[in-house]
Amino acid sequence: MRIPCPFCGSRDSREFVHRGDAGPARPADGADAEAMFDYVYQRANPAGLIREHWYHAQGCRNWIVVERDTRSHAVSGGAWPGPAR
Amino acid sequence: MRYSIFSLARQALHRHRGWGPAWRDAEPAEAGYDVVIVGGGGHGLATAYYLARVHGLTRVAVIEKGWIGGGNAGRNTTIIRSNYGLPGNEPFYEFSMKLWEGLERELNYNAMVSQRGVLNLYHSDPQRDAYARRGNAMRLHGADAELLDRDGVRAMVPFLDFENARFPVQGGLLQRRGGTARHDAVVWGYARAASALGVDIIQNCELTGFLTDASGAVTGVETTRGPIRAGKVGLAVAGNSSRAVALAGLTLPIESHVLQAFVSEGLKPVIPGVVTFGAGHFYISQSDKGGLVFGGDIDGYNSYAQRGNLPVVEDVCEGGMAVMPMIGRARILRSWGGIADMSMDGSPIIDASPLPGLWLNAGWCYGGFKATPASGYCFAHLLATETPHETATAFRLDRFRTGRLIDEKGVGAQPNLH
Amino acid sequence: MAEPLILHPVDRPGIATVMARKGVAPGTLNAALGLSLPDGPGAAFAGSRTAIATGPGTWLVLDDHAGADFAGRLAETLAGIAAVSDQSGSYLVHALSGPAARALLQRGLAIDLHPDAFGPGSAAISQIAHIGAVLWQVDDAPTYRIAVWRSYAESFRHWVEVTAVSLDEADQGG
Amino acid sequence: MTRRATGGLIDRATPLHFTFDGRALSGFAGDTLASALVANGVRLIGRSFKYHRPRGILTAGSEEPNALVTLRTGAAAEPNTRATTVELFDGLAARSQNRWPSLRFDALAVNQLFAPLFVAGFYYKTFMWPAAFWEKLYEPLIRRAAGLGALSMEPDPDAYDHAHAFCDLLVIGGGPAGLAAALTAGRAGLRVVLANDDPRAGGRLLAENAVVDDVPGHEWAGTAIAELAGMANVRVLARTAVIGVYDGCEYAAVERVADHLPSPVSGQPRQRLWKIVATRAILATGATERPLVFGGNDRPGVMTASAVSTYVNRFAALPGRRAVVTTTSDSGWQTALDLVKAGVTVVAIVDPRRIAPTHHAVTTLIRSGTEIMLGARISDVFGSPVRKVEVVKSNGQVRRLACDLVAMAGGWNPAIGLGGHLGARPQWSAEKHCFLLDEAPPGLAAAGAAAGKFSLGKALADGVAQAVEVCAALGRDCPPPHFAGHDEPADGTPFWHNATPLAMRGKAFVDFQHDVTDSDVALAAREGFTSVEHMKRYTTLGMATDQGRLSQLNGHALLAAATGRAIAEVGTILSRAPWQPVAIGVMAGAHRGAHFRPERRTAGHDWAAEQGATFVDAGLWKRAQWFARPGESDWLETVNREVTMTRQGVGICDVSTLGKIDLMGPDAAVLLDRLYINTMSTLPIGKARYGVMLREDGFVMDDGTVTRLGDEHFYVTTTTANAARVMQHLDFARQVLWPELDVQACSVTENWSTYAVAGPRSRALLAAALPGCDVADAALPYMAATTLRWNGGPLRLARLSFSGELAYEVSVPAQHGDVLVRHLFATGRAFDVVPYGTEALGVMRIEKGHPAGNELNGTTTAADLGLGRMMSRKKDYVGRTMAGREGLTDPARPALVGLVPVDRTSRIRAGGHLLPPGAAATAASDEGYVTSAAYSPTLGHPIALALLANGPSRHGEHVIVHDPVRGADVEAQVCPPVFLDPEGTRLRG
Repeated sequence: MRIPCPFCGSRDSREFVHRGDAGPARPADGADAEAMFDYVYQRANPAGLIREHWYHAQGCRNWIVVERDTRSHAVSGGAWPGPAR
Repeated sequence: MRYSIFSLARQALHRHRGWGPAWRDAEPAEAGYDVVIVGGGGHGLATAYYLARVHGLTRVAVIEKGWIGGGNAGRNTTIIRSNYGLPGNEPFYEFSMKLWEGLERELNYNAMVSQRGVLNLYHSDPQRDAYARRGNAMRLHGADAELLDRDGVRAMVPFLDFENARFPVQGGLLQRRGGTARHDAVVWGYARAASALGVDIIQNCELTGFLTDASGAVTGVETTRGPIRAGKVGLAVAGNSSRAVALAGLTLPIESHVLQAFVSEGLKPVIPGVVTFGAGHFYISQSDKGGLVFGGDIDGYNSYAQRGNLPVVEDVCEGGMAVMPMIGRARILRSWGGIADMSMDGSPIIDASPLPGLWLNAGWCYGGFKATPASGYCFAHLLATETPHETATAFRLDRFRTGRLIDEKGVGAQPNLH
Repeated sequence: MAEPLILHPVDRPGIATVMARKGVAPGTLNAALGLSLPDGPGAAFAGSRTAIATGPGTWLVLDDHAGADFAGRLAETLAGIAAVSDQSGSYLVHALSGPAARALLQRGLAIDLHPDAFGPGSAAISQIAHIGAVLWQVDDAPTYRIAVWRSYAESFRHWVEVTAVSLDEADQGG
Repeated sequence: MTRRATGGLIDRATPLHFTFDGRALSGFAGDTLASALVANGVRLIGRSFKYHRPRGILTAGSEEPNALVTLRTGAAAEPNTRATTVELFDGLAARSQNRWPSLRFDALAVNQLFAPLFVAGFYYKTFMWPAAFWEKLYEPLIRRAAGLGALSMEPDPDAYDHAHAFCDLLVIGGGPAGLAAALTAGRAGLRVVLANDDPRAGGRLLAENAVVDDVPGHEWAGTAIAELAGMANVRVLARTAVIGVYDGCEYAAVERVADHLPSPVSGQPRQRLWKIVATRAILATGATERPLVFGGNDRPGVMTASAVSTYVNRFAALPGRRAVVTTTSDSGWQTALDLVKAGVTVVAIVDPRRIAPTHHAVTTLIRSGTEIMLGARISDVFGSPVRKVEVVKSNGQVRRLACDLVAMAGGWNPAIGLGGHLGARPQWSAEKHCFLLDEAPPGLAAAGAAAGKFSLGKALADGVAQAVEVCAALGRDCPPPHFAGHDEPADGTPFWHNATPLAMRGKAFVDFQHDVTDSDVALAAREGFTSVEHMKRYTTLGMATDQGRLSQLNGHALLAAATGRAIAEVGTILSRAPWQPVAIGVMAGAHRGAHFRPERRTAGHDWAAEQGATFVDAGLWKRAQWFARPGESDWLETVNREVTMTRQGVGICDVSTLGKIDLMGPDAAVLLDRLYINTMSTLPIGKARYGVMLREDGFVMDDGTVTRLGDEHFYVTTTTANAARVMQHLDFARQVLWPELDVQACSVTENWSTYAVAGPRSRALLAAALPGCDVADAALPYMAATTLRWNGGPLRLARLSFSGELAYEVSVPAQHGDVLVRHLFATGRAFDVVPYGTEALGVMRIEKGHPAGNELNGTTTAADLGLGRMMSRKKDYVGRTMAGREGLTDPARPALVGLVPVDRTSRIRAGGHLLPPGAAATAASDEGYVTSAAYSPTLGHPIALALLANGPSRHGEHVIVHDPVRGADVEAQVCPPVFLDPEGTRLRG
């Protein structure tokens, strides 16, 4: 599998660490335990498109967001997390 | 017809024309069922069998989207063991081991349960101590465990790389009662025995939704073969747990990951039992047909594709060559991938769901095969009595909320690390 | 005919990681560094100095003739616009050149080194034989420079030696 | 000898000698082992899997199920090697397998007598009583009888390597379609890789008397491959089989670098794994001929027709003198013609079709005396090797024909296995009577026979067309070349089964290697195994080394017939990687033995080695474990000495492997406060603080120190084991969680060589070693840090203590690490300094009750480790909320305590469980476990750290350390985890 790193370009997936669902945002300071429970444990696991965090550990050491189809492994895009830098 | 050498011989005289189907290929019953189990794998069929045999429930159906045993039950490396360290896990897996030990007589089906031992190699002092801790826990739970030193390992598996290894073998944790079982036979054996007790096995019947009543309680399933009413619905769909509960609007603390496995061409017997490498990702056994059956780590990304990628193939083979370089000229014949429902602490869930009428058997990660008998037994117990079986009390869904986790590896809520 | 493969360590007295402060454009650093920093993956050369882009807003800056405390002096120069970490001890830099250099690297590197895809001034951070490596191309010989973490240097050298022996005629042309 | 006097693509000038089962034989360069055996008249090659039936050569390709041999000898022995794929080399030694005592007389052939019992799935129905007999009797018997070849049990003596390639177009297969495609794309300037399994390009052109562009096909192929080899933009990989398709257009291919040689050239690998990333790929793997299912179809002397043609034409080897050809496809007639031309008597051609093809072969065959039997079929074969066949003619008349060769042509299966690797199911083509790729992996398209274009002319044209399409897609101008090939008749009508009643004939095999017969398929269907997957698993059909390439479709057609379904409805089974069996060694490549993983060495490694250090693995790092001195009897004596000398004088330990991170920027302090449970923003410049960070789920992730080097510069250390994980966590925090923070971070683990200098005389040593540096307590108190110049670079000095002694950590850039350690020891000689290793380090930290790896095991909370007080209540930090869950705050959780054996001579071992005295050794009594244990030379007795339920409230109580896997129980007293100097007077000294 090739992962499109927004900085390094298309790279072998073995350079990356996968973290999973990039959807949920960490609850703000003071949020209740239930919100944090959802953030930590209730992560999306769709059969289809998912936006997920990958870490280019053996490359530019950046976290990126990759859009991928979990049924076909087809990767449709790599981007920086959050607002554009 | 009862299976035995005598019936086999009798049939041989008649060119085996007398054998009927091993199980009835049933149609959904209009009247519905007391319990519908979703998932015709080992766990689902075992659940149905024990519902019928132990609890006397015979209005039971198992629905399967494809052919029974086509998911993880037919895509694993057939290892059975009860070498767990934590009190939430060990009684359950030891119960499973005891059920394996009597399974063939119970089912009248030879599932080739073969207790040739499971040996986990260790390569460092801390790893030795961790295995000692685990072995001691196993002994406290009545299971067998032995801690071997290097010489003890050498006596068992002299062909390991003891001289030139990057991470030399120091010893191993051995469970002699561990071993393998013929995975397909387990499925067929449970199917045949359940069918004989009146359970309906309905293949090519995919879950598409849930029937609910006004209160939101689940009263049956929608399927590709129409609605089927049920007093209770039990899910035993392994890697597809998240997809199944999503039909009811639920989310589980589970991610689906692909685990690859490999088999070599047939070879004369060399590997005595199961051997796992402790300084890399590699485990191996040898089937009765002679194939080296081996695997390693999960690919590490969410997947429903039932196949993996090259990095893991290389990683597994590197592990194999590191620990037993005499397999270098053996050829890989075939690989496959199964979808493991990796839970957030690496341990399973056998519990009620938040929806009345819907019950869960999920989160088996990549170790569900060895659990098959006890998983069926305990899920049947839960479905029939609505109380957890005594060996499965820790497998609660709410443990992620309460923090009463069962994390054998201690890696936390990152499923691909378990 | 040129030697098919030459590998030698490069003495690099000065190596530092330069990380732009948030919101600081790469060009802002050019004057202070005395070279034009690549804004994407790549290498820039100026005199004794080389800058390799290792990520957005991050460069590995090497200087053949840096005096003592290269990183400390860079930090002063770049105060307020970039953070600087001394990496003089972190890397051993190897020069690899010759017609077979490309073939050798492709034994371990999953990055396309074909001249159409990777030429002088190209750079990449990747791994070779389980060893993290920063690699850039210097000229068309081709000559590559490869920086690996110091602790891995023995294993890297071993891999290069074993692999170099395994090269065959088809590999000589790169 | 059955070698033809002339012809063939063998080099008669290069004779080669080889042995089969010890018998000396000879062949020529260009032969395969199989062709050489054919040429030597060897017809019995192996024994089958279950019935141990005698078997010969069935095919001429990698799909061969019968002619499996053990190639080479000693450690280089390769079991299950297909004789059809082995290039002959001088000195080759091959042995038959799965037979005892000899190939000709195999004792286990007795299994055939039990064949009525040994039907599909028989073992599921028996061997259940008595229970203990399975492992003791039945299973060992089955295991011994099963398997095929045997491993040598010696380490693989050869090397393997890996290589990467990138291209616009990967052409898989060097037959006519593949060559046409590669030429087209190569001339258009695309970067092309052509992977050809065969050592020689041409595919079917080598086996057939075909003509392309008015020259013999093999000559055309030779010219084509020479042209390709001359193109700078084309890489030709001969002897290279593509074995897997993976995501991202990645293809795995295995090049057999040295398999055709007696042994690899020195330094060269035996095989190489190519990992090819190809924008597009053309699957030009041709087609595999189907056997026909009739009684005795497995007997030595029965071959596929295409194999017969291959042996006759390519290798000039005659597999028989009197042949019967049975065919359902036009190509079988061509084989008959090839035989006649080679001087073989073709007794009859038996074609179940009622109309002869419009083939130029027909007249020649009639003229040569061949009996044309249309509408007929073979019902049985006799002899081993073949002596005669029984034919049922269209009028029902039964004829027996004497012959020594049966060529069978059952039609063609496109070799599309690779196309299914990403999960796409092939679709049945009613027109072509085969499965074809409907959808293929992204970027891949089939061409030629693999796409059902079976005639030579169509295959060549299709290769061009597919390459033109690729060029167009990649924006490359491409004038399509034309390669002229004959469109020979290529029709066929499948004839799946000769339904002669079983009683009238011998077994009819569907899967040859696994001995699956037509009646096994029927039995499986009767027993309800009607899914193709169930049938495969129940009968083992398609699980042999050809992965069903020969057997599957015949089996599925039989299943369809037995269950009254169409083949399209029954479907087929997906091929899975590897497409051909591939050695485990080549997939592992160079990373084996001592080089399984790289080694990491600290800058002080060589110095430590000179001091006689024993090294231990810590992840990839090599760390000095201890430094034995002459006369010391065991490691414990050494470690005790190192501890004692450090505690009484001064010792130095290399701690360079700790993870180190530079954290800089205006918001660095803010970030640290969010990552650590305690507050770091209040840390003054020049001061260090111990810190603990949690995972977001509330459990401890790691611990370490944070030193503030400047207002906006912090230096963070982690444990050796967690260095990478913490860096990743920190990057996640600053890049994903709080990207608004202005923080820069990078790992400097490698940059700093760090030595712990510990013991009461450490200050004096450093004062001497670093003249001009004020190391007095007032200038550098406990937890203070400073930077000075040394040896032309920076030197960081921090007053930190893991040992509990007055201690410092001295760091310099790693290029000076070796110099520094030598300097410290040279200076330290006057202070009787001792080097100490990780073992002594561990003893001292246990004496001080510091948690380390065994306690930071991912299941402990800060409170479990006695660090609950550090958890700030004034700020949010990662893990705070989840750490408040009831399961993590339960006071009954096992928490850190010390243990001392009641009998001070008893040893406590880590991993022992804790039970109340007198309690039964059951899980119900389990109260915790020992995490770390050591002998304390300082205290003169063993000590241990443990996690014990309600531990902190139980100091003074006794527990039993239960360790049945290693020995007897030990009674121990619970105590605080800090065994030494709990007030910290020493470290503040």
